[in-house]
Amino acid sequence: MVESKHKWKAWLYLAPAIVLLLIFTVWPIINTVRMSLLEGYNSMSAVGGATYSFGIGNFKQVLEYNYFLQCLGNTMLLCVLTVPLSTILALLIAVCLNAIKPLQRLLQTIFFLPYVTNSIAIGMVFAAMFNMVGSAFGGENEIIITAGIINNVIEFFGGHAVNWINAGSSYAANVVVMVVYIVWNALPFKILILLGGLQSINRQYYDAARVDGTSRRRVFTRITVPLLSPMLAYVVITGFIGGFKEYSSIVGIFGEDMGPAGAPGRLNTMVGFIYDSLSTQQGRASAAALILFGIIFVVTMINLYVSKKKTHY
Amino acid sequence: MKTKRILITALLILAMCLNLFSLVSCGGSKQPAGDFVIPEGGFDTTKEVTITFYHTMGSNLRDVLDRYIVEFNKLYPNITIVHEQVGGYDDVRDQIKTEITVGNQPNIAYCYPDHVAQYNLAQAVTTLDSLIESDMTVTRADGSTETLGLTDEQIADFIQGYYAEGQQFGDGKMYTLPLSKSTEVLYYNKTFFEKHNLSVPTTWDEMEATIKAIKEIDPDSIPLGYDSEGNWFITMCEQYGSDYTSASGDEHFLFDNETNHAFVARFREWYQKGYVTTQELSGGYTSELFTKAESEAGNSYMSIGSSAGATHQRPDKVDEAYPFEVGITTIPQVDASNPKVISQGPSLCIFKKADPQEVLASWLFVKYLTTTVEFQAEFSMASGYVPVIKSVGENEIYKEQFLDKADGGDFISALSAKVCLDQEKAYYTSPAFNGSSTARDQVGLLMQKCLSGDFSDVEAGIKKAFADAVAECKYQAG
Amino acid sequence: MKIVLQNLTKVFPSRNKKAGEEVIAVNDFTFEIPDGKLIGLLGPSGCGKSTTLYMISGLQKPTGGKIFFGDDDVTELSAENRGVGLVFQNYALYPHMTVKQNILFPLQNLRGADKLSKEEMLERALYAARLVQIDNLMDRKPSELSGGQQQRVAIARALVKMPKVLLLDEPLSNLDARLRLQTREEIRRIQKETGITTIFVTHDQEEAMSISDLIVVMKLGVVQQIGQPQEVYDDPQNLFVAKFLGTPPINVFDGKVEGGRLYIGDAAVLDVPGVADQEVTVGIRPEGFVPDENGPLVCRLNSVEVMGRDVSVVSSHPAAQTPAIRSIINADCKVNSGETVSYTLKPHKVLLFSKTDESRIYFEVK
Amino acid sequence: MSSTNHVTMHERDMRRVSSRQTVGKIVSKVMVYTFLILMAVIIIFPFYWMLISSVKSISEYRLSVPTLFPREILLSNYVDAFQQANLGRLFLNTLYVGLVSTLLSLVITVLSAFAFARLEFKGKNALFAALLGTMMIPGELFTITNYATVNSFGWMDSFTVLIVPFLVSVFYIYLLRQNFLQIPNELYLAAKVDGTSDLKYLWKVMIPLALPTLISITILKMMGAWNSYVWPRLVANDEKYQLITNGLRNAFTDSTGDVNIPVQMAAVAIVSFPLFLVFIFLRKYIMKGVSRSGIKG
Repeated sequence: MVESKHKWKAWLYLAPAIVLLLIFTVWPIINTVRMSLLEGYNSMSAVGGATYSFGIGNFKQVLEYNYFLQCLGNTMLLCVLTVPLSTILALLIAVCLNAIKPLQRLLQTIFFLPYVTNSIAIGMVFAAMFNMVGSAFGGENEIIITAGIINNVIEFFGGHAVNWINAGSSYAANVVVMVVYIVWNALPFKILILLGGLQSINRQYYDAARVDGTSRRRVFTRITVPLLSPMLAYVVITGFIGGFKEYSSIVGIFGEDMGPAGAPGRLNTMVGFIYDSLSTQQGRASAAALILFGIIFVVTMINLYVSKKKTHY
Repeated sequence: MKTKRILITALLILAMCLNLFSLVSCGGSKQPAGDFVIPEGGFDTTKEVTITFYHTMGSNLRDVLDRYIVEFNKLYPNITIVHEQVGGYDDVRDQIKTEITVGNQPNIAYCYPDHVAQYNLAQAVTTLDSLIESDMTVTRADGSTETLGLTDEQIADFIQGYYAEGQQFGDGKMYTLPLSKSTEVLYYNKTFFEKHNLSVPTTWDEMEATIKAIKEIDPDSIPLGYDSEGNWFITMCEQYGSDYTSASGDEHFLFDNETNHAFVARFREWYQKGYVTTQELSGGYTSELFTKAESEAGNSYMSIGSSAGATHQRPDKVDEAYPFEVGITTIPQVDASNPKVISQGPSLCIFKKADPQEVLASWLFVKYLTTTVEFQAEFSMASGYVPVIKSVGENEIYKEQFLDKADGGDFISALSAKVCLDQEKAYYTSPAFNGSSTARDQVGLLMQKCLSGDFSDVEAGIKKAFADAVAECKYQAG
Repeated sequence: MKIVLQNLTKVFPSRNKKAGEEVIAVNDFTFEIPDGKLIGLLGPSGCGKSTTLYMISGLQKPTGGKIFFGDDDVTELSAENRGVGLVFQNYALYPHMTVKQNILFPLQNLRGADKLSKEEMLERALYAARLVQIDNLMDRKPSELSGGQQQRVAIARALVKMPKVLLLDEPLSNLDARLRLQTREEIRRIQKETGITTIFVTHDQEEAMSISDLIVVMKLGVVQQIGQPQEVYDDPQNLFVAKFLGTPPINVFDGKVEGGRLYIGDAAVLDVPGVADQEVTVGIRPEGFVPDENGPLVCRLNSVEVMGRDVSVVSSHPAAQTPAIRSIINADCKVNSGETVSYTLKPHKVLLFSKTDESRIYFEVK
Repeated sequence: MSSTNHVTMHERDMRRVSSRQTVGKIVSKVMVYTFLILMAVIIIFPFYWMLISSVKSISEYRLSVPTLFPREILLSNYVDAFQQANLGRLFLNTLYVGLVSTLLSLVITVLSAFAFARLEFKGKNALFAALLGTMMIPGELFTITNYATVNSFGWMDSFTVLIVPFLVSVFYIYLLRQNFLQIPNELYLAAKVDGTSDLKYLWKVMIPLALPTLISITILKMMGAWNSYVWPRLVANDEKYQLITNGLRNAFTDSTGDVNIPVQMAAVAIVSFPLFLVFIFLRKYIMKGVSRSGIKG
């Protein structure tokens, strides 16, 4: 490796990164820990001269909040549903894309579109697709003026309009909409990574498999997936990290109330919980953020351990 | 040897963090405590001063503001006004709160009482009493003079309900001056009402009768659309005289009481029967339901919404004519003789600053905007909001070209302004304290939950919803 | 099972569309591979030997001609269904599977009538592993094995499903010299033991000649000659085949035939009855030189390399096409050190080729 | 090996196998294409809906039964979008911020990745894991603290505040380091032997080899600048420094808070188009960059 004489040069190359990281990453973390330990810290009152005692009051308040488990539950549910679903879909799409020649470039571009669209538009479009206009949905005096595009399609095929995200909609319907939205957003990056991974697999393994008379399904399960496993592990791990921080997608569909009319906060997530208290209770928001960091850290460690065992070579 | 070097660098980093820690943790410079003291020399017209103004004005309103800044600069050339549209009202609030933590908040800002209550935690807002009472004179560039403070006529000219809004922070001090106001009015399909000779309801009982009549005529309509659930709940509390919130005392959130349970249950029934809907519950704008053609399902014949949104409550012209004429009146009351109507719309607050000249310059500009009849007239006509001073009513441009032309079609904003001016005694203001904006949000959500929730036992459901709302308010207020 | 190639052709469109000329990788290759034989496909790189191999395996589709396994026309049949064993040049062992899993993998694909039970599969795998002597490495991962060991696993994997034909693509090119000899012998032994029709591709002529029953020499997609190694070595049909086979390579001279006698330079070196007078190219095998003071062929002596059993004499001659002429003479007949060395030639080691089309010119050897 | 009856049964097999195989091939091709086309439609529909909404008039957009094909095309929406949010100005700001921050961060990323790849010290992996850990913390917490820091530095309302805080992205250093690790060490030692300096070696050998990854990092970084919203709005409200998403958010709301969605959609389409072009041209590199970085976990 590098002789020790060059050691200080290496540190020199690292210097700009270290300095910037210290100021804009390490220090905010320290400050977050500081705020989380100041019981009831509120930045406005602090300016007004209020003083705070050190303690774990904030953490207690976060854990005792009656909707805390609901926020955690929602976050977990969304992660457990969207990460595997988007990974499997991305894998299937990547494999199919890799197997065709004509139209490959066009389809590849289409699948990357969500990545370049601004998140505002996406929220707007999905709302238009699922939103219903009318009154007393579900009741016998129900009046439906606009059922939303998805319901128009369902009715076209003879089904009955479903109340997806409006007043009186079921939790399951809300979750379905969120899963569709999150998966739709998560696909492009995952397809990109997996397609890249597929193309770096040596063609000869597939030739060998063909000569061995392997069926298409077994080629997929016994060769493609195992050889892609490092990429898959990476996509799943980053998927979970991103999934735990899900917030803007729920705001995109349900707005700041994080739930359909009449059931506010029903789909609130951990980051949503942090945001709620960020404007008034910075101490509590910091405590919640550190709790979330702890959870993500544990889940990622589990993921790393599992993937270490499962990933081949 | 290697580990030694790593240790040194680690210590170095830690040291750096500590001093940063001390610098920032005290949260920027302390705000000057206590009320504003006017320096002896008064406003120094020779010294250049720049003041920043955060608002939510769209491009059309910014043009009006710019024109009047030019006029203002003719009087005070040494004051430069920099103004920015930060976004919506909540964006202005959040931006200012973050800026207060480091002490570089703007000079003047659009605000609601709830916002000022939060700024007061940091004692960041200048109280205006000393400025209002000051009888110092200021000589302007064109040689004319004006008293620094507000003369008695100017104070009397303010619409009392709007002026009082600046004082309900629990200490009787004056924190804001109203800039332009709106309220909630009842829009109704005048053509339809006359055709079926329905009488326009003035009380909630009459409203129920009218709704039932309309339902018979057009069964698949939603007779009434009430835009904001929060306003509806708070207005009903005021009309019934039941408790909502209080700025002082240790118990702030008082809206969990029988009277409120009762009217919420009643309106739930209306909602379930398809008599009424709100913006959130309908999934769209109630004004859209109102402007829908009769033939379409789900149209409304009455819509309670902001007086400023009058133009949205008017149907698009169909081959050069409006399909129906829109009537506007005061919203239904519990007791018509003692009307209570909400007062909304932005006020202006002035933030404490180290340099008193900045505060004085800000005061002069705020005074200019709120007391200059021409500005109030033009701003109201452009924004659909209502002027805050009565004398605008006599101003000939505003009167002849606007109020007198009020009609249910092209000049609908004028009609809405007339209704607002006629009901000036009816305005109420809610107490403002740290947590009052949470209360406003929570009662809105409470209304949605009670109207649309599928409760097996309605009464228990409503009771629990109220309890949860109070608990949430207490938790959020911290 | 015999394999029949009928006018097999393969044309690759050239890389850049604009240029338009295509590359004819295999040109009208007809050959019947007898059952149970070990065939060496031999030729310089780019001569179409690997392409032929892949066409037989089904991984490449021929542009013309037919392939028969026994009497069945398999030209259109895809690789999956041909039941062929193929060993790749760099083995293509599945990196994430142990040796045992690699070998079992083809067996697990068998469907229908050929489906095997777990025990049968294991037993067959063990048989194949013992055959190539790697039964002690079953639980290792390919990355933990040496080149030779990986090579043998690849062979075991190809053999385990008892394919109709075994194809090897330059099996020895990645091995070091000593291992190459040893593995060559093992391929021979395994082929003999299993009796599977085997075709292997190599550019190393020594390797092909040493173990093949038949060799096929190819050049630019065209078959030059097919035959038993010794026969092709002794009786090359053209200059290319002669030059290609044999180490050290054949020595080539410009010569002419006049009146039944062959002249190199102006010395008459050999009687060649029955050959018309013409300019010829003369090929003399290194072992065709016999040192003799008054031998007809006189060359300038450069150096002498002692190799134990025999001696390699490096000399040069103005008429030679290559700067150095290498002859192998057995150690006990001395070469007098001096300026020149003169040889007499063993008639059956002298080969004549026509100057025009390099085809072989025969003459009776008394 | 091949007894006689085996052969005849064999022949029947062969014919049946070859017919089933061709049918199998066609069926699988059809299935692959239908699956891909179906997924493509699902992915592109919101994008299509955004485009047709951007050319509809407000009244048509608010029809109770939405029209799949706009009745009348209002290209004026695009003109309004451009003027109302003065996209030209915002576009230049975003481009400037995007380019400068990408270039600077590339320099820092390359140097850090090089150091990390070459440097050997005890706590290296632990430090690296800790840095990766920072990716797990929700960004919102950093915002309030960083706001105080940049204010104390006096960077408010400037391009510096939009660029400097996000120059270091640990993820890209990780991506590039993986790529550098694949370059054999002997190359480095050989270069050292014939006296090439670190920087020359970096420039001549490592960067060309890691070019695809560098390009994909550049593209991903540019897109980051395009979508960033919370921080720019907080620290750069002055119009001279506003970025695109600020403009998109509130340029189209009138005084009563009613948003003209078609014009907003038009603005989003205008903004997304350059990114789309960048992707099409550099798609090959992004693909290679991502796979070549060999994220072997």
